[in-house]
Amino acid sequence: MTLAGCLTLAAALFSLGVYGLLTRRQAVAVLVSVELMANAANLCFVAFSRFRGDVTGQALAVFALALTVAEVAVGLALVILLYRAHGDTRVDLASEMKQ
Amino acid sequence: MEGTFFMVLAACALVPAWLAVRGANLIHAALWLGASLLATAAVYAMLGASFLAGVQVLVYVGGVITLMIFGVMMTRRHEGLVALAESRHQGRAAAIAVTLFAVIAQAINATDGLDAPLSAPVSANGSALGRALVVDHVLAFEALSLLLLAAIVGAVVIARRRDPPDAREAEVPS
Amino acid sequence: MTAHLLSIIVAAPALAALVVLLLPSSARLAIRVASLAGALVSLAGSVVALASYDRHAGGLQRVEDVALVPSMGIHLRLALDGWGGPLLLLTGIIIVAGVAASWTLASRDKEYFVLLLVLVAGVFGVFVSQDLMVFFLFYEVAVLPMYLLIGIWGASHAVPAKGPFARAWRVFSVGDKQYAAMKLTLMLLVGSAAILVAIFAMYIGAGARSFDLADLAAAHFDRRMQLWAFPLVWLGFGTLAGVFPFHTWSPDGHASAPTAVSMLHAGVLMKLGAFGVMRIGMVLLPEGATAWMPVVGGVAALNVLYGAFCAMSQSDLKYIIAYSSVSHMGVVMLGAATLTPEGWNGAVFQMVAHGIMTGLFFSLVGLVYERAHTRSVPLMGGFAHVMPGVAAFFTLACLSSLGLPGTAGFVSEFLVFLGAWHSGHYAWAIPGVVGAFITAIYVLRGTRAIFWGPGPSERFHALTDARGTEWVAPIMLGVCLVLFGLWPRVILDSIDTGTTAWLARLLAVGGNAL
Amino acid sequence: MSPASSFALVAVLAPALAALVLAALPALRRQGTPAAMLCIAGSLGAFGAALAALSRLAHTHTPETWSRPWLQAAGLSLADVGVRVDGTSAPMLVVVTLVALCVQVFSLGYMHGESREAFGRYFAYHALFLFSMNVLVVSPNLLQLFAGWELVGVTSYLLIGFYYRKPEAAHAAVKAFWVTRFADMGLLFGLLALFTASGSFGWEAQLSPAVATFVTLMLFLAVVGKSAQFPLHIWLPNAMEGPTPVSALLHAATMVAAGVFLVVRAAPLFAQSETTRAVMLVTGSVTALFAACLALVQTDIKKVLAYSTCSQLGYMVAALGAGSVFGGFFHLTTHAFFKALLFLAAGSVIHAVHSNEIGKMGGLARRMPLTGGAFIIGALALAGVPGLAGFFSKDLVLEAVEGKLGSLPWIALLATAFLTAFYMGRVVFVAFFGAPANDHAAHAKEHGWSMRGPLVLLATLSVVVGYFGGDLAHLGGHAYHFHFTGGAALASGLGLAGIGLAYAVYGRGPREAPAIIATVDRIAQSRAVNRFYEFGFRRVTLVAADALAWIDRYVVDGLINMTGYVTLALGSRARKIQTGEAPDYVLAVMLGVVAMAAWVVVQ
Repeated sequence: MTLAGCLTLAAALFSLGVYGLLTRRQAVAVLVSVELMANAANLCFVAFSRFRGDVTGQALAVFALALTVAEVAVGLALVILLYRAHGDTRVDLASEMKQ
Repeated sequence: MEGTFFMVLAACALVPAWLAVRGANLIHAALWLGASLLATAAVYAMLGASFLAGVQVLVYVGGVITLMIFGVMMTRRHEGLVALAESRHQGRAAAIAVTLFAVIAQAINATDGLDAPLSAPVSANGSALGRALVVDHVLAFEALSLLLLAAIVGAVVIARRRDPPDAREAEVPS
Repeated sequence: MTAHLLSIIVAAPALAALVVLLLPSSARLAIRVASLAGALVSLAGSVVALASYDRHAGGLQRVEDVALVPSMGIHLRLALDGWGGPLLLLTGIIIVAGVAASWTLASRDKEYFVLLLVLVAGVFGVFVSQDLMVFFLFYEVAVLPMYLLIGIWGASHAVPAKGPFARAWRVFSVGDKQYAAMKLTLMLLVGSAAILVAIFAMYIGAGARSFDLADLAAAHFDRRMQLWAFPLVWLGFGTLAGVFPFHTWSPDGHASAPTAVSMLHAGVLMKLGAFGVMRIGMVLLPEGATAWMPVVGGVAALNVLYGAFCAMSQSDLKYIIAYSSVSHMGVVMLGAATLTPEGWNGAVFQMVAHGIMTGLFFSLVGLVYERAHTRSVPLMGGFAHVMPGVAAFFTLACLSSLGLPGTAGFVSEFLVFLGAWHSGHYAWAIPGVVGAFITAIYVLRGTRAIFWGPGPSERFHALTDARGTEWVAPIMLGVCLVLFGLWPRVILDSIDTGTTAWLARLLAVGGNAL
Repeated sequence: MSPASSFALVAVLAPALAALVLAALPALRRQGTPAAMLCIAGSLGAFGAALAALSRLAHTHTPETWSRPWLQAAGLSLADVGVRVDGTSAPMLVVVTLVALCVQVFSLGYMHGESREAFGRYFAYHALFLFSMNVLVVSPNLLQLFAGWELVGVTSYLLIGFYYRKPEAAHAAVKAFWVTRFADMGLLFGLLALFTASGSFGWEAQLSPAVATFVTLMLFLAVVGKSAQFPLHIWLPNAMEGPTPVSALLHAATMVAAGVFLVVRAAPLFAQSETTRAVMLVTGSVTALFAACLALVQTDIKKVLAYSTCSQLGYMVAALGAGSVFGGFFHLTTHAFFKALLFLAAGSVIHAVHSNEIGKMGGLARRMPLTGGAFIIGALALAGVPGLAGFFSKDLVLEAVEGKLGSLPWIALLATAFLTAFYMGRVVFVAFFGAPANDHAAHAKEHGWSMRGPLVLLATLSVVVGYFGGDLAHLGGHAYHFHFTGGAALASGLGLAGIGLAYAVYGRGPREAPAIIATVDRIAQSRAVNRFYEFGFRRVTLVAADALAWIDRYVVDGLINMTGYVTLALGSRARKIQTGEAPDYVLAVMLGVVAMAAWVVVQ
């Protein structure tokens, strides 16, 4: 098990997240993709923490986790709002700013 | 042995991730995400971050995924659990994702000294992490707690059902 | 108390603005009294500052220095120099007259007075700052409130254009106050951007981590840098001074602005531009200035004639005055471009003279417009019969505008032409003199059309002469116009002190580079 | 400060004070009569001070100057203001203040019918005029002279436009101002060149020939405008729209003479340029003859006198061009008195007859003996009848011109003398003799003493002032002694012949104009010179102004507006990138991330 392996895994997860982000239209699905990407970033933190022998990376990962939770909470609230406004949760419906 | 185990875990993380971003059923997608996150938690544990692994399981798999499933259930009728018309920009997205991965992989490859086996874990218990959190980075910690509070209040405010007059207004197509 | 005279002059309008802000908008009299008090304090301070300026010692006096950003060498450094005193006095006179002229304003008066006072605090600040960055900040403070003042309290389409100009009204929405405000602000901001580039170039070029004007003047800038930085300063500040071809904001802006704003803008703000070109561009960048002088002077001579001809063709009274400002600001730039003591004295004197004169013009136009509800000259006629006082003061302003001896306009124009001729630039002096003649044609034509002749027609029978506070602005400005014309040394002594010091150095440094 | 210059200063400041009080106290001005009294008191003070200064000068014979720095640059004084009392300014000061005083007293009666507000305004203008004229007269340098010059121009503008509700008066006022202002550009250029060459505005500088010619030609341009010389004479006839006393004061006696005064003042400069003097000689004689011809055919009594003034100013200019400074100055002095007299007498007649047309007068000598007598004395003096003031000065002019430039100017001036006598005779015979043309003329009567007194005084002076030529010359350091020569006999003979011819033609009542005069009339009606200027103004200047204004609005401002439109157009193009759909932004972000990462890797 090497740092390179961990990082490659993280890169793969992140790229999958990007793929999802770009293809998905459902708001919840978009959130899922974002979670994947955040998770990949966290993996990097932890891996580097181990690599450097320093606990700061883990601390950052904890913070990032907390941030993610906040993000999901707000994100889901927005999804509900979107649903109320449009009866659907496709993000491309939320295009009022275009006008 | 360890390498093989890592490979297995990596596969356990990637395959559910693929299913999560491709799956047509949103409930399933959320559950697959949970599976991927669990595998990642296992990697954390392998990397000696057992506390973080625990948090990952508790917060993510226990909390976030549940939230998501609730979210899906609240916003979709049963027949609509299947996500429709998810096939936009497949090729473009795939190209970008692959390029991104290739670029990063290339960067990892090109960097020396990453292939050495990782050293011993930093600390067996959570005391070092605890000190880092509430001693070294206490300011960030407090700020984050504030942020969480704000996010929760904000989420409540956003999702709250409006008062009747406003609600009526919202019904009127703009 | 007097040790901080300059701070008091600058702060008084700002404090008055604060007080007005705290007053309820229903307390209309209190708002006016507070504004007037702020303006009067500044005016009194300016008079004291000018009177107590030691003309023999010269240089910077009453220096006040507070470090603002020590790490970058930005200081709030105020000091009075030879030019500052007369220009402070001009600003003080115009703001008092402007507040008096706004006495009868009806809508949103609280906000109006706040903006007016903030603006004028910026103007005062510019004239006494000895730190380039602070100078620039004050400059922006002075320029930006204009947008709101014109956009909110301005007038749209007071005189719908006829003939070939109707098209411009339709296509460009010329004559609309939002258009005027936007055009003015955008053009001046583009100018500011150019100035800022030059300011940073000077700051870095001097290498002394100081924005102090004296330090920058002592620094020796690379000649190539000066050659590109000077046009930036010239056109940047010059936009506000109405330098051709960046003058077009001025007619539209002045025509749409309310009375006191026109007074302040044409009377004082345009001077900030010319002051900037001279005080920053020419004094700090001597080699660039000497190299570019042929262009500056040529454009200025063009300005004089061009503005005069354009004014002759207008039928809207405010446009006539606004184009005459373009023409007269050309005289300022012409004087500056001569690089002679006469020319520079004339340029600074013209700033004061034109400021007072155009303030008088706009205050009277405001009075006429308030009563007649039109600014279209062809519709008027015979007004002298119903408003003799206004007619008399208007004639006085006209006479100063055409450079009649005994009014301030003569002193400045004569000095400028003398400087131009003396420096051998006949090609500048001749358009200047001819421009003064053209001015005589259009101002007297305007006077005749408005005030003379039979009439007034039925619709103007109820017009009255100025009343009460409306007299304050015309009398104050008219008296100053004649006083400075008869005894120019009231301000010329002080101006000369500044000119002598800066010009000697400019010629010593820039002259070698020629 | 010496006594003479203090007196001169008082002469300047007394009317200034009156003007200031009248300007500062509108309430007093609107009272009418008190304002007039104040103004007359100022003039009286000025006249007294001028007399005192003159007598003081006659006593000491040393010019005195008092001055203070006025303008400065680089710590040095550029120009001073002050007073200078010498043989030129002191007599001129007396002439100006005396004529002004007479005119103001006369105006008390003449302007009586005006409203009180207009009455006060009229006298305020008069006080301002006297101040300006005195500033001009006593100036110690050409810059102050220029200041006074312009100020009298403005007062002239105000006074011509006094009846501002009359469109003709309004038109005449601006025309006068524009024409003189146009010419004043010359004075300005002359001053600029003079200062550049000599470093001062004094008139005693030694200049190189080219500069001297330029400076003096430029100064002379201003003289042409102010003294209504051909071809800038066009404003003077129009200026008769002003009240008649104003015409007497400004457009006959004092202001138009300022041009001549300028040449007298700057004589040391003019002495340095042969070319300029030749130009002056030609201009002066052409104007004299040309204006005299036009005077022949005028039917408006004031216009006859206006053209006569042009013509006489041509005399003075010709004398100066011929090098006789004193000749010009002497004629200026005598002309001031008899022309003021003529105008005031004409005013008295107009006031009685309510018309300017000589055809509507007739037989007035019997109805108004004093006015008629005064007018006839003035006419005789103007015609150069021996023994009257005009004879001496005119003779001096002719003597100076004789033999210059192939004697052509001399012949022109002699012809002018003949024509002058003829047209004055015409006016006298038509207006004052024969039968009254209408009821007004038949019932005309003399006015009060305020109008008669000045006539008597001026008539007396018109008779006697010619005999003071020697003293005047002595004051100015010139040599002059009258001796009756053949030229004088010829001139006075021509004058008498002119009067005789006038009697032959007009003496026995109105009759058809002779064919030659009708021809002149037709030429005058074409207003060729005026039409030339009108073309220049309407078809050239105004068209150029409209063209420039169009360019400003559509080309210069068009470029600015186009910048705005291009920005907006680019913006609305760029707006299409902003789809408002989140995935598109994500895509953009991702592309950016990939690009940046790739960049880092490639590096």
